[in-house]
This record gives sequence, C-alpha cells and structure tokens, in this order.
Amino acid sequence: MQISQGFLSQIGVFFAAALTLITLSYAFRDNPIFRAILHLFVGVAAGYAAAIAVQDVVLPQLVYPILDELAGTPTLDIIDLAIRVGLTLLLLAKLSPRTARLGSPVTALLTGVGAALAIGGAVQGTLIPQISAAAGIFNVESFQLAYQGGYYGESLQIIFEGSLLLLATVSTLAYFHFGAHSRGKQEPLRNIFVDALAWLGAVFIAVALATLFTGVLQAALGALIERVAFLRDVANLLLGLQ
Amino acid sequence: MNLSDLQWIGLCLALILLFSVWGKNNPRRALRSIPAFVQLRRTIELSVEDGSRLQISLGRGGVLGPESAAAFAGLTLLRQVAEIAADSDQPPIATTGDGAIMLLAQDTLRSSYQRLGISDQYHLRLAQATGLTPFSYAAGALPFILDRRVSASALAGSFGEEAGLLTAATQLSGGFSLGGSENLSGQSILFASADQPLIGEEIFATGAYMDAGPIHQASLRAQDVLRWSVILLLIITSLLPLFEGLP
Amino acid sequence: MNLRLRTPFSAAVAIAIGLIVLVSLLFPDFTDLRNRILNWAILLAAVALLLGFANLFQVHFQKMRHGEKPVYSLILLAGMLVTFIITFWEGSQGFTASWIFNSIQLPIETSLMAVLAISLTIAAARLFQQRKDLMSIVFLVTLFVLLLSSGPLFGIELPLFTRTIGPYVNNFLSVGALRGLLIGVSIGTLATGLRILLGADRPYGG
Amino acid sequence: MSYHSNQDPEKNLPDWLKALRRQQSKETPQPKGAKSEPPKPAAQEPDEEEPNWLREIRERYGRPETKQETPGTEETESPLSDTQPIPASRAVETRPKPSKPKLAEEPPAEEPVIAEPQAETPQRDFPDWLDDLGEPEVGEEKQEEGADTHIPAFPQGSEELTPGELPSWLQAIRPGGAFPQEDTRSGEMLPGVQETAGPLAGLSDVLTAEPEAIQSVKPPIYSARLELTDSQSRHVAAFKKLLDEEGRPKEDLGRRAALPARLLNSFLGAALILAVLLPLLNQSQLVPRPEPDFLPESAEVFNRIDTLPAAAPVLIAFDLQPTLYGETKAAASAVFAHLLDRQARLVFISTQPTGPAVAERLLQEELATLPAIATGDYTNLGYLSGGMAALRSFLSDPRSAALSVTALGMNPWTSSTLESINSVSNFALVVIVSSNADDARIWIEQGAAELPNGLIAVTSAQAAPLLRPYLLSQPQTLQGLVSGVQGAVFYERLRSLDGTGRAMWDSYSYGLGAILLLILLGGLYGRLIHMRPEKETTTVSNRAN
Repeated sequence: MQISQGFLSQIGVFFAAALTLITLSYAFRDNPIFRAILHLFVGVAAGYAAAIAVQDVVLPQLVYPILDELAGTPTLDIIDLAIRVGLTLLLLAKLSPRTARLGSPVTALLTGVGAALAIGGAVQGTLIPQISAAAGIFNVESFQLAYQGGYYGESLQIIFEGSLLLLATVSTLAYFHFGAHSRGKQEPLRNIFVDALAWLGAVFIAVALATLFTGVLQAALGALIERVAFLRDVANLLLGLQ
Repeated sequence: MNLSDLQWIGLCLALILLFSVWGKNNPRRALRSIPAFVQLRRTIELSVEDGSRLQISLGRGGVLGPESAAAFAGLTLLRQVAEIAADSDQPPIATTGDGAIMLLAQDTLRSSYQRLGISDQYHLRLAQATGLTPFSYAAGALPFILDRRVSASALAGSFGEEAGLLTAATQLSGGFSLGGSENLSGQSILFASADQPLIGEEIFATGAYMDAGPIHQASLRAQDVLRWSVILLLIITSLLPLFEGLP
Repeated sequence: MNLRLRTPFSAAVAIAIGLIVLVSLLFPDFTDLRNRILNWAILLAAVALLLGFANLFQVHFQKMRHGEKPVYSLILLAGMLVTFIITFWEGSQGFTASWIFNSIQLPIETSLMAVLAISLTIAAARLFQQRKDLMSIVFLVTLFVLLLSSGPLFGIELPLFTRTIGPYVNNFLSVGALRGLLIGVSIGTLATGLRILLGADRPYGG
Repeated sequence: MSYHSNQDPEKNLPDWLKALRRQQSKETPQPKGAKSEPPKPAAQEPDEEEPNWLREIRERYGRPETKQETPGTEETESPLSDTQPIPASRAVETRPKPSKPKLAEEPPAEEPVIAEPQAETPQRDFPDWLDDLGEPEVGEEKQEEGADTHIPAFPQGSEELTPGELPSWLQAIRPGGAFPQEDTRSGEMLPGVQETAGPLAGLSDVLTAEPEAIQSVKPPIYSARLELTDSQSRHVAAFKKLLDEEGRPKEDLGRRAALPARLLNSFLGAALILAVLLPLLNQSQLVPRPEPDFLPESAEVFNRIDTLPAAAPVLIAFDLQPTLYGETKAAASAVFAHLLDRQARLVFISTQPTGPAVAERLLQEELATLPAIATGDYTNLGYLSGGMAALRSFLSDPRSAALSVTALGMNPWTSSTLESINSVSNFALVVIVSSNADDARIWIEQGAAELPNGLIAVTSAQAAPLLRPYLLSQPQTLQGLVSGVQGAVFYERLRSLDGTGRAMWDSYSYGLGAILLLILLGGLYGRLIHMRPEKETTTVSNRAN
C-alpha cells in the first residue's frame, strides 16, 4: 500500500503539471483540451463540495438523528426532527418541474433567513463598526500632544490627513446619491452641491478601485509565479536535474 | 454618538414605507442616469431583436451570508429580463454557483413564465448551477460565453476574482458584459474589465432602474436619506473628539 | 385579516421567518430559537447544494444523450461521480480524496488564477486603449503609481514611490473611499433585505 | 380562511409590463379556455405609463404576427434548447417569430397545488397592507397623472408630436440620440448602410430617402454595358457584402475581427510568463528584499509571535481557498514556521469547505519536516458550516459549535491542547489565514470584542487593501498583517531565513515590472498604432460629469 501510495503521489505530480500546462494554454488560445480540463474541474469541484455537504451537514444534521431516533436513542427532539425531514422532503420536490412548487415555501424560508442575516450582517458587521471607526479618523492623541507641545506643523498635518480621510468617505458616499430632478427630455440633474461632491467621490472611488485591482493583480501574479515554479520543478524532475 | 442596530433598521424601514406613499407621484423626482443600466436596456432590446440569448450570472454567493443581498438584486434583474425576453427565440438563462440561489432563480423564472402564460416553455435548465465553488462556477459558465451561446452577460450577484475570467471570455468572444458585485475586489475587476461596470451600491439599485416597481424607487430614496444620515454621523463622530480635546 | 387573506403562503413564510431571525439577532434572549432556525437553514442550504449537483448532472447527462459535445459532458460526469463517491466514502482527508483534490482541483484552480494575471493585464491595457473618462484615467494613473510602489521593478526600487507615494495612496487616499464603499454596500444590503422582509421582493416566485 | 386572491392579476404588474402585456394581448388573440382578464379601458392606463425605453422596443421590434395556438409539444422543451448557439446571422432583420404555444390552462394539470393555491397571484410591488395605505392617494390622480405613478429612471416628457419634429423615441434610436453611442454588437452584426437624409437619417438598413424613381432624369441610353448610378452601386455593394457575410461562417468572422487583439493578448501573455520564468530558471536572488522598517504591520506580527509563551494555544482560522493557495502559501508557511519554532500549539478551524484540505496540503508540502507537523502534534477542528451565523456562535461558545470533526464522532475538546479552552479568549493568539478580505473581515468584526489577546492576519495580497482600515483604526481591531509575496519575503528577512517567498521574489519583481510595461505598451499600441478597438465604449464617460 505504501508503494502504491508513493506511486500515486508521483503520478499526481505529473498529472498536476499537465493540467497546469493545459490550463495556462488558455491564455493563448481556447482549445479543446482546455475545455475538457475545464469540465473535469467543474465535475471534480462539484463532487468534492457535494460530498463535504453530505458528510459535514446532511449526515450529522439529518440522517444520524433519524437513525438515532429509530434506534431509540434520540439526539434531537421529535418536533425538530420532523420539521427537518419535512423541509428537506419539500425542498427535494424541486427536483421535478411538476412538483417544484411544493418546495417554494422552503426556498422562501431560506430567503427570509438570508435576508435577515444580510440585514444583521450589514448593520452589525459593517455599518456600525465603520461609523464607530470614524471616531479615530483624526488622531486626537497625537494631535493634542503636537498642539500642546507647540508642533503646529505636525498638528496641521494630522488635521489635513484626517480631513482627507473624511472627505474621501463623505464624497464617496455622496457619489451614490440616486435622487435627481427630472428635466423633461433631458437627463435628470442632481443638486449642484451633491454633484460637485460626487465628482470628487468619483476620483476617490477610482483610486480605491485601483488599489483593490493592484492587490488582485499582485495575488494573480503570485499564483502565476507559483505555477511556473511548479512546472520548472517538474521539468527538472523529468530531466533528472533534481 | 451613534445609533444602535435596531435604530438603523427601524430608520431604514420607516423611510422605505414613508417614501412608498409620500411623493411617489411627484413628476419632478427622477433618478440619476447610470450608463450601465441604459446599456443593459439596449442590450435587452438587441437580444429580443436578433434572437440572441442573454445570460444573467447570479454569482457564487450563498443565501446565508451578507453576500445574499447582491444575489437577491440579481434575481430582481432576472425577473425583469425574463418578463421582457422570456418568449423570445432564445430566452434568457440564469447561471449561478450556489444551489439555493439556483432554486430561487428557477422559482423566479417559473413565476415569470407563468405570468406570461408560457409555463409550458419553462424548464429547470433555464437556471443552472454551472459549478458549485466560485472558480468552478466561472469555469462552468465559460463555455456559454466562448461558444457564443450567449451574446451578453449581466453579472449581478456576488463575484470575486473569478469575475475576471467571465469578462475576459466575453471580450474574447466579442460579447457584451455588464457587472456589479457587493465584493469590492470583484468590483475592481469588473470596473477594469466589464464593458459596463456597476460601482458600489449601484447593484442594489437594479430593481429601481429596471422598473421593478415603486417600492424599489422608494427604497433608493430611503437609501439616499440614510446615506446622508451616515455622512452627518461620520462628520460628528470624527470631529467631536478633536474639539473635545482642544484646550 | 386582509393582509393574511391576500398574502401568499410562501411570502408569509419568508416574512415570518426573516423577522424571527432578525429579532433574534438583535435580542440575545432569542438565541436558542435563532440557532434552531439557522440549523434548519444550514441543512437546507446543504440540500440545495445537492440539488445544484443534481442540476449539473441532469444538464450534462442530457447533453451527452443528445450528442452535444458528449465527451466534455462525459468527463464532467465521470469526474463528478468518482470524486463524490470517493470523498464520501473515505472522507475529505482520505488518501484518494486528497489525491484528487491536490492533483486535479487545486492545480486547475490555481492555474486559472494564474491565467487571471494575464487576463487582468490585458484588461488594464484595454482600459488604457479605450476609455477616456475621468474615473478611468484616475484608475490607470493610480494603478501605475501602485505598481511602481509595489517593490523593486526589474530589481530596481524607486524610493519615491515605495516609501512616499505608495503608502500615502494606500493609507490615506484609498482608505477613506474604501470605507465609503463598504458603508454604501451595507446600506444597499440593508434596504434589499428589508424589501424582502416587507414582501415586496419575492425571489421565491410568490 | 382562504388564500385566494380576488385581485386582478394584472393590477400589480409593473407599469411597463402592463403596457407590454397589453400590446401582446392586442396582437395575440386569447386562446380559448385561457383565463382572461377583463379588458381595461385605455384611459385607465394611458400610454404615458410605459417607460420610454420599453416603448421604443415595442415600436421598433413589435411582433405583429399572431401567435397560433399549438398543442404543447416537447419540441420547445428540447434539452438542447437552452444551449443552442446564437444564430449564424445576426444582421439586423426582422425574422418571423416562430409560433409558440400559449398555455391555456394554468397551472398545468400535473402540477399539484397544495401548498400555494394562490401562487397565481402576480408578484406585487408592495405588500398588500401597504397597497391599502397607498390607495387613497393614488385614487383619481392616477388616471390624470398616469406617467407619474412612479419615479422614472429616465426623463419622461409628454410625447406630443409636432409637425416636422421627431418623436423622442425615434430621436432616441438615431445615432447620437438619447441612447449611448456605442453599439455592443460585434462587427458582423452591424448594419452596413446608413440613411443620410430625412427623418430617418442615421438609421441603417432602411429604404433610401431619395428614391431614384422620383428623380427627373433624361431618357436612358441603353447600351450593352450595365451602367449603375452611385446609389445603385452602393446598394449592390451593400447587398454583395450582405451575401458574402451570410455565406461565411460566423465563427470565422468573429475570429478575423478579433485577430489583432488575439495576437496582442498572446504576446502579452507570453511576455509575462517569460518575465517570471527567466528568474526562476536562473534561480536568481538578486533583487533586494524590503528593509526591516518597510512593513510595520508585518513586523508587528513577528513581534507578537516572538513574544508568545512556550506551548501557547494559537487558533488558526484557515479560510484560504484553493485559488490563492499558491500565492499565500509563502506567507502562511513563514508565519507557521515561526509559530512552531515558538512551540505554539496550533488549532485549525475553517469556515470554507475546502479549508481543512488546503491547510493539510500546506502543512505537508511546506512544513512536513518540522517535528510538530511530522508527528501530527496539531489539532484540526475541521469545517465550521453555516457562515457568519455559525462563526458568531463559535466565538461566543466554541465548545457547542457544530464542527465537522465532531460530526465524524471525534471529540477534539478532550485533547491536551484544547482541554483548557472554554472560550476563544483562552487562545493566546488568533491568526486568520485568508485569501479573501470578506472572510477576514467577518472574523475581525465579529471577533474583535471576544479576542482580548489580539488578532493578526496572513492573507493574499488582494485582501490587504480592505484590511488596512482595521490596522489604522483606533482602537486597532487588527494588530498585524502579512500579505502576499511581499509580506512573505519581508517576514523571511525578519527571521533571517530564505524560504518560498525568497524563491519567488525575483520573479515577482520582474513580473510586476513586466505588467507595468505591458499595460503601457498594450495601451499605447491601441492608441497610437490605431488598432481598431473591438468595441468603442463610452462606458463611464458621464459618470463623473
């Protein structure tokens, strides 16, 4: 078994290298082998995700409790279990277009839970923490120290940097203002103050998006380097250089 | 100074309800123009005209997280597009990377087909899960674009870096792509690579700009008020400690 | 009563469950109820994933049957079933399951990310070619500045960028806007969620 | 109690959709037996209610063909119907619509109607109780104001026609009208001939406004040679072009149009791969590493780990997705090696299904030689399903969380590492390893209050910009950050080691340089050499204006 596992691991390295090479070929031209690999990837990823869903969720949350119940050692109260079974069966009705409508209340339940979690997440996870963090936009402690110590240049710099942060946030938010005045056949127009602020917001948003884009580009470059390095290692292995 | 979570939710709810009944008939009220939506409408009409297919990509986000809202916005778009183009030669197709969103897309399409009286033309494959992980979802959607089975892709949902694969393929095949995501990295990719990007919270305005109903307009007005409330709070919260600390 | 008479059952379910979960998120007294509902939702999301699996299977099985590029579909179906059976049988940490993950899924996925490096470079070049609006110009200028600030390019470091301009853009110019974008997205999320809890948006087809 | 609605199903449809359905109902006779709604008086829903853009679609592409009722066939449900390629010819043409079956009875007989007998109720814009609230205001005004029942996304002026003036919808579809200039259709879809005069100026593929038939001409002189007027020549050329394009496979056309772009793409790809390959082949380590004061947030990670007491339990939130494993493994392995050197006892948990497998791969690939890994002296709690909600529950009470390992019948809490852990605050340090800023943000935002010992992150470079606000916030909610290849190589320098990061660093430097140059060259190539862009986009031109 040890030998076969080692052999399989070795094969796996070459297999991974071939898949890497074929996938990278897509950067130059879409080709049938790449398409085949793409389908293999979709299938494998789906199979893996489904198996984990069954193992980590469906079995422990549904199947095992049912078996426990049947064995006379219940781990869930019967009502909870009945609801789980009922909801699952209704959702499974979605497999056929004829019975799909039976599952709608269950998808509605999921929607309701999802909406509530989205609301909770948005408010508790982002809105409140971000507004609270605004209290630290101006570095008050440093400002006080600088101001009291007579370092007016430094204190002004702190004010400037804080103002820049605040202006960026405020103008970015103003950019999204949707309301406008209708002008007949012409394009609706926003309040001139909002528009001016939004113009500034557009500049800051572009800067922020460029920052994010650079991050993604760096990450992708890291992935490219790792893959090319892997191919180099496999080539060395094949050529007996390592 | 800050509002609690309950107060924020209550304020938003009250504003939506208020704007649902107040001022909704004011002819002077309009929405600023967003080029992506103008272009989307043009794309829909072109697809109806030339019998090509639109793909609504609902992203890889699940239903049990903050990213679900973007998918819900995408589903609103799907409904609006289906109402127009469902009975065209090539009805729009929805693709997603999550099982629950796939079921919701099927529900959305089924009810739209039913409303149009063409239930017999509806089938489950009009809403597909092309993959069940973020990148495999994009990989599964690639053949649609590369084989030109879809002429345009509207990406409305939760997208991360995999959005780049979809938009690059669209470029390669000469199609059209429009995209918005709640994920900021995804937004940056869409900004650079989609023909028409939706920035920030614009994706949540899909319903209002696609005429999904007055409550969507009310919702945008509520968002406007909420946003200015946040701006006010930000200014107060940030400046207050500064003035408190002055001698 | 009117409300109840005219509200479809699915919408009632969505609104009721949504409100219960929302209230339980805001008030810790309802934690048990919330956890119970969340456990159902987690189970249902997993079952939904299996339905997605079935959908994928069905689509490609039909394609194979109708001879539409059947080889691709066959590969997909084979990969799907073999992986599912093996991973399910021996667990995700099992030798063969790990082999499949490490030798197939991971290399392809990382390679697609590597392809993205090229795609994004091309996208940025296209942006440079084709767009002339304010945002695109600012975007490109910032991108160039940040690339110059990312470290030594071709082994040459430009301290003006890496030490001064880059950190300034990262720590001041973009942070404020990122906060604004995050707050904006959260406001949009809040309103979208509330529209569903009001029954105005019904993606479940009610 | 009944859930049946007595409402008019059309009543709550969006206004534009009402108009569209009305138009269709005019064109399409109701099939016998179909549930038909009483026709609404035209005055009740004036045309102004319809959005301009939809009216344009209707006017331009209205389908006058009467749909014939055909029995439901399987043909429309062909499994291939959703995957048909786009028709070869996408030139602007009005193709006859294939007759489509209209469903007479709904719901279909075979569909059970037990849970939702009211499912036929159309989707409403408002909840019903809100409708009631709004009704008095709508009342009579609605008939008068019509178009103002909702805030238009686009200006909707009155559409009265004045002599010699084009209606707005027609102006809109003319080039240079209200619609954007760009046309998203690919080359072969674009119409060839445009009218240059008259009210149809700018429209393509229309009958010419200057018909030769009405021009006064001299009596023709017949000759054996065919003489063509300019106009005729133009038409012949256009017709020939149309025929040529019809005969040519669409795929070829698309490829031909995109060939320069494809070549450019291939060149950019090859150049980038070469730029990263050459330093790897040389195994060069010539590019200087960042100075020790370059990344203070990464130095903070080093300091925190370096001051950990021996055998301290450290929670690793491993949310790294396979996609960015290759990029992040350098940073993660550098930090893990430091932790293991400090004899920290690692406990892994993941909110990503693939997290445990990726974590295992990282440990075995990069750190297998370290004693703790070789002997398996670490704990893997596995996958925590349920996203943010489950994470909240784990942070408040880790022992009651539904973990994948407990689902398999194991109890990790009895291990020596975890027996002293009753809450997450018992961990000496929490390290988030993530490829995605959102996953890390959830830990930071949900866990900041529960984690008095602090939180540090090891991430992909793409997550760093979004995590920076947490590093700069006061109080600081994220104490340290190591991100991407740069973070890895910096961390290795702090530890005076050469690891995976160092091996990638030269390639990284050359790759970044290449990207910068390629974007510049690619952009300039398009602009200066006048390579025809695939699509001219005005895109966001008026966003900021």
